[in-house]
Amino acid sequence: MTQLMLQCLLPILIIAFGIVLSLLLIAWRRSQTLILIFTLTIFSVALLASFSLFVNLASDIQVTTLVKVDSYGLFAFMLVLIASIAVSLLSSTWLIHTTEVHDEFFILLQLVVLGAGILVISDHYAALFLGFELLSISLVGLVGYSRDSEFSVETSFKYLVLSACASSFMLLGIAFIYSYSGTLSFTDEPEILTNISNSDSSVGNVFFYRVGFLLFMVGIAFKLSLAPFHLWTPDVYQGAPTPVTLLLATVSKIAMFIVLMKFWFSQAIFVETKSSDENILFLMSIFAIASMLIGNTLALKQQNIKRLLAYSSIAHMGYLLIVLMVISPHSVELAWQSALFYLTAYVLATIAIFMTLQLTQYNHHNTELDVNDWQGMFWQNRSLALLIIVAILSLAGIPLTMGFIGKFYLLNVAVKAQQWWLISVLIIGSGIGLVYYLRIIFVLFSTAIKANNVNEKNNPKELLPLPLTLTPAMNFSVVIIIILSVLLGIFPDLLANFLVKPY
Amino acid sequence: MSITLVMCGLLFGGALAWLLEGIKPQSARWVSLLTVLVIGVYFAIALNSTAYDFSTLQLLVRVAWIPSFHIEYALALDYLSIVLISLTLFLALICVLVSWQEINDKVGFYYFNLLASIAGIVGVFTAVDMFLFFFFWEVMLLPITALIAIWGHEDRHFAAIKFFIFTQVSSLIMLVAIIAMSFIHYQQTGQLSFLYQDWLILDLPLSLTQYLMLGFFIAFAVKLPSVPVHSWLPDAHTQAPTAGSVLLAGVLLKTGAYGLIRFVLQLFPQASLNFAPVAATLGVVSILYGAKMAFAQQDLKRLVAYSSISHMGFVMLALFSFNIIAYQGAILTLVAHGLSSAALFALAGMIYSRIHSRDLNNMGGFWLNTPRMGGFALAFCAAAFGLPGLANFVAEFLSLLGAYQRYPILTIIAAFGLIGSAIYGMVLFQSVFHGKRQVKPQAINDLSARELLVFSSLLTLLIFIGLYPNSLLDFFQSENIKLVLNNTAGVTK
Amino acid sequence: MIAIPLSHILILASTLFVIGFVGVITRKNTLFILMSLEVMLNAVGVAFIGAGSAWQQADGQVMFILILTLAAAEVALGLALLIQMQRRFKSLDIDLLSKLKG
Amino acid sequence: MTDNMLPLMTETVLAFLPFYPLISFVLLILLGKRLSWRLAASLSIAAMVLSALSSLFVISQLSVDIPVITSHLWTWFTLSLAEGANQTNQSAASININFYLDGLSAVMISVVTGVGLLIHIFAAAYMKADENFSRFMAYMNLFIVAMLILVLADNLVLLYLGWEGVGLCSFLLIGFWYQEKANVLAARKAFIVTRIGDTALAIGLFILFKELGQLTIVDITQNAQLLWVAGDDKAYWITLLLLGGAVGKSAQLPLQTWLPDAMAGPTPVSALIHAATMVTAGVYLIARMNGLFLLAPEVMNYVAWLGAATLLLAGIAALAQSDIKRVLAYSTMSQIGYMMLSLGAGAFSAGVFHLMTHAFFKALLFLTAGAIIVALHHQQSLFKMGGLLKRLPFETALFAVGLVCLMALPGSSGFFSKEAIIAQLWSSDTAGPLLWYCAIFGALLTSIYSCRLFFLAFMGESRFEQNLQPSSSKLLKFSLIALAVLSLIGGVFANIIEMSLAEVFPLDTRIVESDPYWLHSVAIATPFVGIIFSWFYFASYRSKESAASNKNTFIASSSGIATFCRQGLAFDSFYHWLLVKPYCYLAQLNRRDVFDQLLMLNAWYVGLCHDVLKSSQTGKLRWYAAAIGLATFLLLLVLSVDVISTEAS
Repeated sequence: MTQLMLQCLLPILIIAFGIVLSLLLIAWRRSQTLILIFTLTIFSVALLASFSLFVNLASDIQVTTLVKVDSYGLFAFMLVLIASIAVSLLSSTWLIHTTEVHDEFFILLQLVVLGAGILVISDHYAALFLGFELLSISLVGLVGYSRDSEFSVETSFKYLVLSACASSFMLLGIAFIYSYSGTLSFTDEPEILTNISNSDSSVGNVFFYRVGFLLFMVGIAFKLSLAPFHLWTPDVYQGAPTPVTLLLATVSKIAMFIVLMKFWFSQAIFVETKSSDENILFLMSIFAIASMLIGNTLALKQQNIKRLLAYSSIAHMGYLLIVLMVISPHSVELAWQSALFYLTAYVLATIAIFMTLQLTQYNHHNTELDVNDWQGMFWQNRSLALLIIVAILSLAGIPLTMGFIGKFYLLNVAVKAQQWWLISVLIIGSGIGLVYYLRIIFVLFSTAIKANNVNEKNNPKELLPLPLTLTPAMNFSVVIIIILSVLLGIFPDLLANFLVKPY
Repeated sequence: MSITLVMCGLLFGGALAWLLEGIKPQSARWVSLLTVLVIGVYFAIALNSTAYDFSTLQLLVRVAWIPSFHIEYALALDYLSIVLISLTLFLALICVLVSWQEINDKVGFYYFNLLASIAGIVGVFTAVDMFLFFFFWEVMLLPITALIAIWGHEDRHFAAIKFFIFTQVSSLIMLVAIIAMSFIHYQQTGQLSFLYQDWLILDLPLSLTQYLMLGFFIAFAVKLPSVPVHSWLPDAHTQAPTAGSVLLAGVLLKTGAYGLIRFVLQLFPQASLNFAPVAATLGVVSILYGAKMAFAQQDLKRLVAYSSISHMGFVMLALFSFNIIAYQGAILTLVAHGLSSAALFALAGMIYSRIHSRDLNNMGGFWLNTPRMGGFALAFCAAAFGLPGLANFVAEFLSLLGAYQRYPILTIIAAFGLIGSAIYGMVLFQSVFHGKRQVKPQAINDLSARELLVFSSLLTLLIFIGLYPNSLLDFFQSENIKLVLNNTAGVTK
Repeated sequence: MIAIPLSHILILASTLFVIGFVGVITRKNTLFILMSLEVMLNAVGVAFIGAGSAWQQADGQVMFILILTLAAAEVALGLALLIQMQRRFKSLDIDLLSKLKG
Repeated sequence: MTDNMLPLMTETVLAFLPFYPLISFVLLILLGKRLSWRLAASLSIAAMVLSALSSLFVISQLSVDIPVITSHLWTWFTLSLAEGANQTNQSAASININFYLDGLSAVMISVVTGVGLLIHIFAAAYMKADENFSRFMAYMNLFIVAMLILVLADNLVLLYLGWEGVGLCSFLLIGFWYQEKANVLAARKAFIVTRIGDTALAIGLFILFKELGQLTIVDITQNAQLLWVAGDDKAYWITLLLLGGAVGKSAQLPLQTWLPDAMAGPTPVSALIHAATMVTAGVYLIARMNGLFLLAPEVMNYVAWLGAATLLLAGIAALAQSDIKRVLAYSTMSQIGYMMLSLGAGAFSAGVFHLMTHAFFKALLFLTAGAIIVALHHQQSLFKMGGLLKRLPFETALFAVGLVCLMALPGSSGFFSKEAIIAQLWSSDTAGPLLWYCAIFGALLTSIYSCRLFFLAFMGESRFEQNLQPSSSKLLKFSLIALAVLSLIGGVFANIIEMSLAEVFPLDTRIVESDPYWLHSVAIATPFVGIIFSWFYFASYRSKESAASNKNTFIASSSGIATFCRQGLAFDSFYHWLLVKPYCYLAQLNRRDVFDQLLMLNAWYVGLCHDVLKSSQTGKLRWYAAAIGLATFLLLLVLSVDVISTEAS
């Protein structure tokens, strides 16, 4: 364990240390503000640490066999941290209004971040497994955090049981892969290639590898809520407190996707024959196509915003899978770049929408926010409405926003890999997606009263549940997100250059 | 000569109008009127004072934009784009004027959207970096969709979504083609490039270009629109506010034709030549089908919308005839249809503002009270069915005359569109202005001075171009067009 | 020692896994679901150990230990939720938890 | 004035000739109702006078030395040609706004401006009471503009401009009283039916241009005669299409149905547009393109046959009409049939001459009928008239003059022109004896329906009980008398016209076979036969006694044949069922746009998928878990199937 290695692990260590300190802090004094500030500090420090590491990182650094720190992972971790900061800020506004004990929330949050951190740098199934479970188990706690909610038990139970199921599938998959290859590391030269003299005839059967791969993907797909393992997503999204949903939608997805990419691009060497290669690619395209179509279709007529976002996230993960279709080694960098850019756009947009959701939800005093509850927001609260519009356009992949550039990257990858089927489905999916995205935007502009009751025009109160005032800080962050989304949408190189490895 | 300035000016004017809305709603109108006027004058002056020879594409700006993809901010002009931009700016003026009294709600934001879409359209007509082109192509949709969705009629959301999805899906297909082209450039030269001029010199294998051409073609055919992907248009036109319809019919459809001319035909000469029979047939089907559908409509705006489909069929047929006469006819059709359909939509808007209905059954006998409007309406209907002396006639005549050189049978079938257009033109004019007064006995006001200004300026242009089309055609007789056509003709030999 | 072929171990593990999984989807009682999950996890453990021994590495066993911890954590959470559920619904029927849908 | 100045001046006068009425039109439209009757009338008539004087002047400049006067206004547009696309090897063809005056157009402009002027004068008086008087006069002026452009055009595109322009004016004027549904429909029908012909004409132009690279009439004729021999396929198709245009405009079979309905317009309109000028545009077109038509003898033959068929059909239909204007309308059709027949027979100048005389007397007939109708409080039914001989002697006299010309009784202008036509039929290559018989039979029909009309309207007992309101306007009378004089003495123009047209039409080089000696006598005798026959056959119409006994018997016969004839041999309903109904049905059927529905089917389908998928979100945990297992199993199958197949190979 050299000093360099320790440096590389610094962001993770900060978080881990922060958790211990937080526990001590709670023991010392239970104060929500205090723990919030502390958590934010921890995250910010970790963010700074990872940023400086990111900037100074000269090459990939293998820290033991378990983890490998590279710039992509670090960038993803920064995204995770940004999302987590957003989550902590949002949860503070929510927690004030609940009767719960708040402090553990932040501990759990930090644990989630720690899990995500381990995931994004993991280079070994064991590390992956650890990070995965750290993430899942803490999330189970968070998902059902508001005990007074009628859905808390149901949500946590669903998440717990299904997530445990999924991890079992994944573990079995890892076991199969291990039995084929003889190593648990992603990057190590597999035993199968070095130690052929193994007496066991069944060892090295490629069928094991395939089954293992499939089972492994079940676990990952569950976490990424890829169709057909998406069924839990809307229920948990809806039942969980809004900040936790944001966590689910961003942190857990980023971490899982990054680890999937790491696994994928290192496992590619396992693939011996062209036919088996196509076999697994085919499996991945099934995931991608099913997700794009099913996600968008399910969102089509959905009224509940959280469920709608759940469905739309399914579709987005489907789009994102396209980057895995890269076969030629020199396109891998493009794939990473595309994935990270797309994820950034997705995270920014998701944060924006959940932020608005949390603010308006609190204003509404109910948890079930319908699309129609945002009616006419554009005329009431322009900055917030603009935020939603930019976010939605970004999700829909319309120019002027980051989402478009993200989609442009994906299409670049797809065209390069000549995945015409995926491209067609992506186009169809985007088309379907526009229906519900535009519906949300139009609702913001709509001035008609819900029941089309024109006579009650002189009663604006019924129409407008949201003349809500934002704190300056909120306003500031709203503007920042808007500017960021549009700026990076017009000058993507500001970010893209950043993503290219400096070495 | 700065096109960027034109676009920024429009955007700035729009933003100003939006800002002023809060202070004094009325000012938004004047600000946008002034903006369009100033920009128009600037454009005219700038054109006259440049030394460029616009008979070929002149690169005006070229700045690196997204270096990682070698995407550039590159704008260029030639006569085609100049004519279309002039049309756009002129119609922008018309749009501002027709919305003068129609829009009373959120005036500032309305004008912002209007001017922003104009700016986007100007961008489309000038961008030569294909990514930039696509960028503008998409961006111009947003404000137009907003116009439909916010200030439209009863079914506006549906129409706006339909409009957006049609164009978006088709343009994504184009985006794929664009990306593929840039990769081909990469394969051939070792560098990505989205620049149109770079693409022109690529040596493309035919097997590939067929598909690439189709990618572009679909996007433009949807925008044009051509049967069978036309069906967004009637809805969008019907539901849009008047200015929106004017904008859609007058300019937006032209971007499709522009794309066909500039990109499909010139980037993929051989492929489009192979595809030409299909495209020409689509054009003919559009002509006849549009005319037939127009006849069947009860909704005034829908009728005009379908007539646009019919007219754009002429463009499609003409463009894929690879003939200089037809090519001139197509360009002239763009201008003429821009003016005449804008006028008809403005007419529909004016009628709607008077009787709050678009249903032809609720109209009739308007001549009694509104002889002036009737006179103009007659002239514009006459333009729509191609009365000689008005611009549309020369346009259609040239299109068909040229098309006949290549597709005799198709052209003869297309000529039946002339009968169809007469039928719907008559139905349109007569059911509004002839017959007994259907509804309310109270008098309907005749044209106001503002409306008179709108109509007379449109009619003057229509007549001028109709009697002296050489004023436009002279720009399109120069060598570069011959070059284009030879380019395509050369492939045949 | 007659080596048991790896494939046999994996088949055994898979069978166990399927048994556990079938338990999860057929049992209505929440407690049994948790138990079935345990079965699934242990089946994975068998597979790991078998694979580890086939490759003559310790990795499989390490993984098994990690799985054990996971199982413990999961059961702890599960039981906590079970108590909640019992309090709120006075029942352990998992099908009661189907308010969120559509 | 020096000699050099004169041609220039002539050209200038020619250039401005059609545009005086345009100025008047613009002024009338702009000022509208603000103009008093007097001002509006004088404005429009003054414009006509200017045009008429100009045409007199330019015609007077035509001579054997100067057979053609042209006047270049500006270049309309230029058609660039691909190299080698045609046989004439030029690079571009200019389509100019050029006026071209030769003998033929001289005849036409003199008819248009002369008769037009008289009708304008009549109309000024006739429409005085109408509140939209100035609009009416404006349309009339506009019509004259279009018509003059039509006949003066030096190229076919400009001709087409005039051609469409007159169609539009016809539409406007038929629908002038726009509040009546019948008028509106008649206007629409007129426009659309003629538009069908116009389309054929347009297609003809396309072919012409492709083959010759020319649209200027003179060049076309020259090139065509250079390049093609008689019977050429291209010439056949081109002329056939031109003929299509002509039959539309001239209300010949099979596009004749619009004309009777067009009578819904004010009577001056019927006189000017639907009798004297516009409907003869088809005749003019064929005469103008004679060089081309001569290259297609088959089409000439069709022209003749179409003319003959229309002639007979219209004659028969006229026999059964009850509306005085409709009788005249069918009569117009039938007379134009004569002209067509004549053109088809190669007797171009005879046809054109008949065009002119017909313009005179048919205008007279219509205008007089108009005067009568006004006097009868807008009663148009013949069966409600009767005995007008005594009550309206002036009108009767004029009408009788018109009818005499129509029947071509010796001495009248109609006699000269019609005899000239009939005389040339027998020995024509493209016509022949059979058509001669048709023409004779047509003449017989003409005299019979003329007599029937006369008896019903003017003789017998008066069946119109109210007081008459004959107009006493001097303008009206002046124009009527002028037309009557022209009708009577029109025959004297025969030689002038023959001369002036000699340059335009090829000389008749046929060896005149010895026609049977009785031809002439039969032709001359025919109208008298008809008169005598009618005298007895329609005796009841003219006798006062029988009418007095049963007043109500004079209703239109409702027998099948009579109805059939009255409806113009049921062409209307035939077309209605053949074309209009299916088109409307198709339009109705597909109002929702089948393509749209197909596309929206996708939307519906996605919606359905949404519902299906949504039902999978049951909220039941055990189902979710089972779904994971199921999906895994299925994916496993997918994988293993593939594995097996690869292993097998």
